Amino acid sequence: MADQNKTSAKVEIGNELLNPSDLFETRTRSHKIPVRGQKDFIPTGSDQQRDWLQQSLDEHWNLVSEERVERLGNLVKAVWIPSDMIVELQSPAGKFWQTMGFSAHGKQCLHPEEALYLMECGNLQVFYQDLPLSIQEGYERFLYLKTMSIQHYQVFGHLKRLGYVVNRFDPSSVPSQYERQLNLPQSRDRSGRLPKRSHSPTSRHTGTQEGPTSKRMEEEKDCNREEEDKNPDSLPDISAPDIDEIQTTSHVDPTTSTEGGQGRSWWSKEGSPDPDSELPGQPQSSPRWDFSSIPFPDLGSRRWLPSSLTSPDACLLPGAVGSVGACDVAPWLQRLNLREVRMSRREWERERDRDRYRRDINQDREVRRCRNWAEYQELQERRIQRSRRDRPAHLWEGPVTPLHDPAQVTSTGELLEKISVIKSTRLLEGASSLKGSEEWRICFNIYQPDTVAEFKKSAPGKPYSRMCVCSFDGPVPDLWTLKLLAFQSGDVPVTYAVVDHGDISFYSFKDFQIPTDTSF
Amino acid sequence: MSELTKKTDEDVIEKPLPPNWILQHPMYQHLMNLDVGDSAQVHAAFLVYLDLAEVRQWKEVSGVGCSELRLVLLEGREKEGEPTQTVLPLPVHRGLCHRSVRSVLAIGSPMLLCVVASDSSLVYQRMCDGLLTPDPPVGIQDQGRRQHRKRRQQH
Amino acid sequence: MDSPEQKITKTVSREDASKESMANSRHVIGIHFCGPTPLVWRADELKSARELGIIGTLVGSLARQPRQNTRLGRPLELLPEEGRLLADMGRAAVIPDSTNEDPEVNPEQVEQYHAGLENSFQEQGAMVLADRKTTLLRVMTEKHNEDSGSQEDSDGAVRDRLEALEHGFSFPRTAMAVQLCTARAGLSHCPEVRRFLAADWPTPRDERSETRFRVFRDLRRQGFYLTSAGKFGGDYLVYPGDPLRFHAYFIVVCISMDESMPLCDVLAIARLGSNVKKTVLLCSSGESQEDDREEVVYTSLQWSGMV
Amino acid sequence: MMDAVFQAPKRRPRVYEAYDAPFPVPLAAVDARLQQTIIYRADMVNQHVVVRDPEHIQALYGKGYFGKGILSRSRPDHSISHQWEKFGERVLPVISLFKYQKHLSWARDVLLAQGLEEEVVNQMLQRLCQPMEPELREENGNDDCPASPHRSEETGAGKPQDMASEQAGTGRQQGQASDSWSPEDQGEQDSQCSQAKRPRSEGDGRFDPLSELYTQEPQQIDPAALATVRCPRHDDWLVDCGCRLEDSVLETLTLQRDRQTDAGRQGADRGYEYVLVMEEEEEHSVVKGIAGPGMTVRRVCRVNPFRLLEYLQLTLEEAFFLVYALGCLSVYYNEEPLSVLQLWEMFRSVQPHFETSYMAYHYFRSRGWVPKPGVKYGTDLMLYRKGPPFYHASYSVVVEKVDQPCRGGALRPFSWRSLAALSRITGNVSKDLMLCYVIYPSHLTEEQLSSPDCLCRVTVQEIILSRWISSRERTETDDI
Repeated sequence: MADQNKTSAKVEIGNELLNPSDLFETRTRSHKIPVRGQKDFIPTGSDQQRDWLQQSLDEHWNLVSEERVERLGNLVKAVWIPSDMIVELQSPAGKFWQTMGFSAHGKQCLHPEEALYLMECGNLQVFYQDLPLSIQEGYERFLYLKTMSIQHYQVFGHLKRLGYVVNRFDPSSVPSQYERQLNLPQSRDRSGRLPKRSHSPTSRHTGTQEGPTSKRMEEEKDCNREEEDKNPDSLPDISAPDIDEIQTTSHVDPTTSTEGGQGRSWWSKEGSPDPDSELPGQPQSSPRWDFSSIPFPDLGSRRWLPSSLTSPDACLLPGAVGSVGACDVAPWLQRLNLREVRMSRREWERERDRDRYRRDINQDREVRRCRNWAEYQELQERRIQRSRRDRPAHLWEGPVTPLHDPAQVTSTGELLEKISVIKSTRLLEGASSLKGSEEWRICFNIYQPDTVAEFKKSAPGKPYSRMCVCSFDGPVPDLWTLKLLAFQSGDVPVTYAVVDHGDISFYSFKDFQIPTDTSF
Repeated sequence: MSELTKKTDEDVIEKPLPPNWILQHPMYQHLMNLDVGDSAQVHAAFLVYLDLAEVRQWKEVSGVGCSELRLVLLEGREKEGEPTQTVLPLPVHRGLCHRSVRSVLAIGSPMLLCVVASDSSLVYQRMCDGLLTPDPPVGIQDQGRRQHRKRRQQH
Repeated sequence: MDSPEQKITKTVSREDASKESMANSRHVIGIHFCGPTPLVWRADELKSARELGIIGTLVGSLARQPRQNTRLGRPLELLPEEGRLLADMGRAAVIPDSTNEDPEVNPEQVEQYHAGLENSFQEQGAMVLADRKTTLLRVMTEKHNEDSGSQEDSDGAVRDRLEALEHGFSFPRTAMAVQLCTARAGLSHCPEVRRFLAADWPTPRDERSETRFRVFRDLRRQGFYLTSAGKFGGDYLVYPGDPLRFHAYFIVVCISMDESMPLCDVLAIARLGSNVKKTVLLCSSGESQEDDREEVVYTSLQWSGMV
Repeated sequence: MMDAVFQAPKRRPRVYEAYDAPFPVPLAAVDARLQQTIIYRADMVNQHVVVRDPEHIQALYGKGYFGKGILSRSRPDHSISHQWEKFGERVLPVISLFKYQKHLSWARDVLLAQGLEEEVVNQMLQRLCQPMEPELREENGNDDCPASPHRSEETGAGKPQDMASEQAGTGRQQGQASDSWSPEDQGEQDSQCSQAKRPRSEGDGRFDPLSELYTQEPQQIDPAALATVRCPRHDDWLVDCGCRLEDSVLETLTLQRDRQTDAGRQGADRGYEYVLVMEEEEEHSVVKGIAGPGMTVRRVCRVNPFRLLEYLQLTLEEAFFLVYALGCLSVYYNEEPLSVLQLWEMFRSVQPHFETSYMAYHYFRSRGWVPKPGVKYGTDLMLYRKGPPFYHASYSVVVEKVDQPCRGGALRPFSWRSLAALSRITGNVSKDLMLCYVIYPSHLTEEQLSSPDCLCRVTVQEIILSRWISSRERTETDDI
């Protein structure tokens, strides 16, 4: 404590430049952050409060005035190239290279925000015109763009300090909605750039979605040969034949097609040019419609049915249906599972609860008295007449009438359906036609801290989230913006980082559809 | 209206209801007679009156007109012998500007703002002139909050 | 109910007044804009600002432990109102950006830098050596005391060892400590130059920022400390003393006298206030009187307890 | 996942009533036959919709939780006093003399306002407010009701409100209880009441399946005491979040209440309301000076001359839903029932942006949720599963209107500041903040908007707004 005070006293005068002996003394300085004590509620002006405050302030100033001092050997040297807005490394990169930086023209480079962050961490010394830049100069020189302002950097730094992997977002890296919908084998256009790791179980389990397509195009643009020297196992496998990625897709395709319903099965059949169907172990190309999944009317309880149903009497049929021929039941019956359904007590109770409010037409005595279709229709007509008579004129005789007639007893589910005249929509609906915006853009992809160990810049995978940086005094995104950015982000959620004079809050606006509650 | 429907109307409402006592209530009449020309606000004020006088058992609750704001205000004492408080009842869809608040505060401070939702839900908010130091944190409330926060963090 | 609070205000003001007089003797605070954001970089200037009751927000990584967010370091970001108040008080000056002028490489400066580096290397080497010697001496002395051998023997041994140390000592360049400066070093820091550099405070004078500034100035004059309260849905958090030691009392909402607030918003912020046990203050700047002495009008919103 | 996760609604730890039905219309069910189609009635009173018929009130609130009792916190169950005592065989509410006199003066004002002579008024009231002895009742019979309805009818002028209501109930009253007020008869009459008519009784096995499990419930809790208790589970006042008290706290706050009060209350549903007035006995006035517990306070049974009947007030959205979606409500304006279009037009003129807020309301109702006003939380709606007695509200909803290009928001111009406040308070009570955008197609004309048929032209976009906490350490810096 005592010698710390001494140091800070020295710092206070002069221009904050440390002399050699100051530098020497820093070897013994503490690396602990003092814990802040409990706050008080009312200032009493007591000596004790004054002392506590003074102590807190001393501690605070010690901490804040401390200058960064590093061993020269621990510093990576770099040069600021303003014309390209990049920082080029002059000495080999450190551990940070796993998650930051890119290669361009055979050089290791950093984006300005990355460089500034590493400067703040005491890992990097950036030179400009042969002189080292102070942190302040870093702020002033690196952060003047509208797309990388101090607010952006504050969000970047905040997330980096928490251990997140943060990199710039490139809209072209997101697979289009169409691509996602069709689940096309991705990165066909990037032939040969598929990393070998797609054979590993992790990639299989994470699915094709986050495969090579979400790999950032920017790397492609900025660098021709990335990371040759650093990460041999992420070397792009140029010689890898197409078969690699075909295998990945064939592993995944069956699952996605069952999940997505029949919508996808046409694809493999239609597009026979590719070798998919020839692969061993792959089910033969499926027919256009999967009939086994189409439900049939339940005839199971009518075991005693004759093998053929005769044509029903015309009077039993609803008006519009003409004569119906005899129907051979046998082939249908064969397909039926005639085992009795065994329900657990719980299931049975659930079933009963569900049935409680369901209308059983057979319980209706008047209906049961009807001997044929015509009589039933007559009854319905009578009922409608009856209820019309009871209906108050002011509700039913205007141009607009209620959606439901309480005299028509119905089930809750039917009633809800009847009054559900307002449809809901999804965030991505119609979003593809929206034009981009100057004001709103996604800035960063972020990956969770616990994925750092496996993180590879060449195959970053699907981000945990994407960040849009906003100013607290600026506007709140309207629905248009939400749609636009959701569309740009594809299947990764967008988080809005709101900067209030150095204080950052994060908000997410997630698409939602409230489920219909029919469990009455 | 046809005879038929008249008949069914009668069927629907079997017996005549007693008259609406709200409209008969002397306080309601009084508030109406203050003539501020805003029946929705008067209705809100009357609902607040009922809550104060009948449910919360306030004493000496009365209505006063505020010609400046063209609103009806209420005055009353929470308990006997306590100072009179001014209450500003407002339907929820209205806005409120600081100047109006100051006008009411000029009549009496502290005042209560009572926001009246369209189903007669009431939310009271105390307002007063100047800087009012908050109550120091009390142990029990603080604890509840802490525990709650801990639980949320676990999720 | 008002009396304790008034008392506080007074004590705070008195303390502040004494500090302010102390601060008067100090130099002017340099404010550097990074885009639209006012920043203060030098530790002594941060301190001067705080002595004037200007808190700001630290936004940089902390030098001592950069990879955490609980305690941050320089620079200090100021609210526009904080900067403007400092400027109005004549205690701050806007330092122009040096990035626009992109001079050629200055060989003289570069040479100076390398010379300094070399000098530092030599001195550090010497200091490390001296440090090693001291350590050696101490260890040997201790050892000697334990062994209680003959004085001369040990003196000789010490001499030998020291010589050996000096002879074999080499200070690798990689072990040298270098400073990564936080603040820009180039500019002269004497107050005269700063005053000369002072420019008008670039504030958009719309009604809202004007109200915000007046409220800020008035509360600061009353001895309160203010920080931004966006997270609490307000403009400022107001502390009765230094925020390092005290909880905030108020959430300030700045609003013009005739702006209509939706009642839902009023109830929301008031409810939040009661949740965090703070009073919500509606603040408006009152009619500007003929003598331009504006006054700020405060209305406290507090939990009614009537549910 | 791109979508917000649906959080299972949180069931209240204890439920004190049985679920009746989602809507107040006959629904296909086992007992559908028992339900009778009924068109409820409401009146426009000062731009508000008020339901006055006690049966209608119970049905509308009980099936779908529509509206709020104007004298109650939510369920319309106001009674004139918290204190009930036995009087003879009945249990009656106890009120102070001061309060009684207040009611008396209201009755007087009403009669005077109708142009009656002061003397006549005094006579009428004196007769009406005679004290009654429990043991005298059977002998006196009808004389217990001194202000005979016939009599006031003879005057030709209006009647104070309660006499009128007596008259309304005459058919039943005279037929069944003409010659006696005996408690037995009272009980019998009660049991004859249709179930729908009776308010759902807590603790009554017929209505509350849990009553056997929690036999010590219900207990009357002093609302004033409740107001000071914070919920241990939510960052909220207990009364707001709707949780019940923990048992230990409950006991200290409980005012023991006679279990029979329900019977007493029901008997008063129609006709006269009898109250016990706390009066100091005149004979003892000499010893009045001796204050304290020695002083005798007598309970005198009297008729309440001006009864504040509980009414149900519906939000305009609720009322319009009952009319337009369910077809089960008639709203009267100046004694004339309004058509759907008239109502739409009127509500649009009375409440700014009614059409948008109605669309949102209708949408959530049609998804089977129960929306209630969210004014306490600074929002437009709170969404409950089934109803407030069963579940905590799941969502706090802000309704916003957008035009087809989805630019801007018209109803509540949000700033990050106001959003931060809303997000915080909804988070503090463990609810989700939902933004409900009602999207108007660009070609929607004012003419189309003038009919509720435009509902099918709009779409609804729901958004869940949540605060993302980047790490644990952030939360610590939160509370400054």
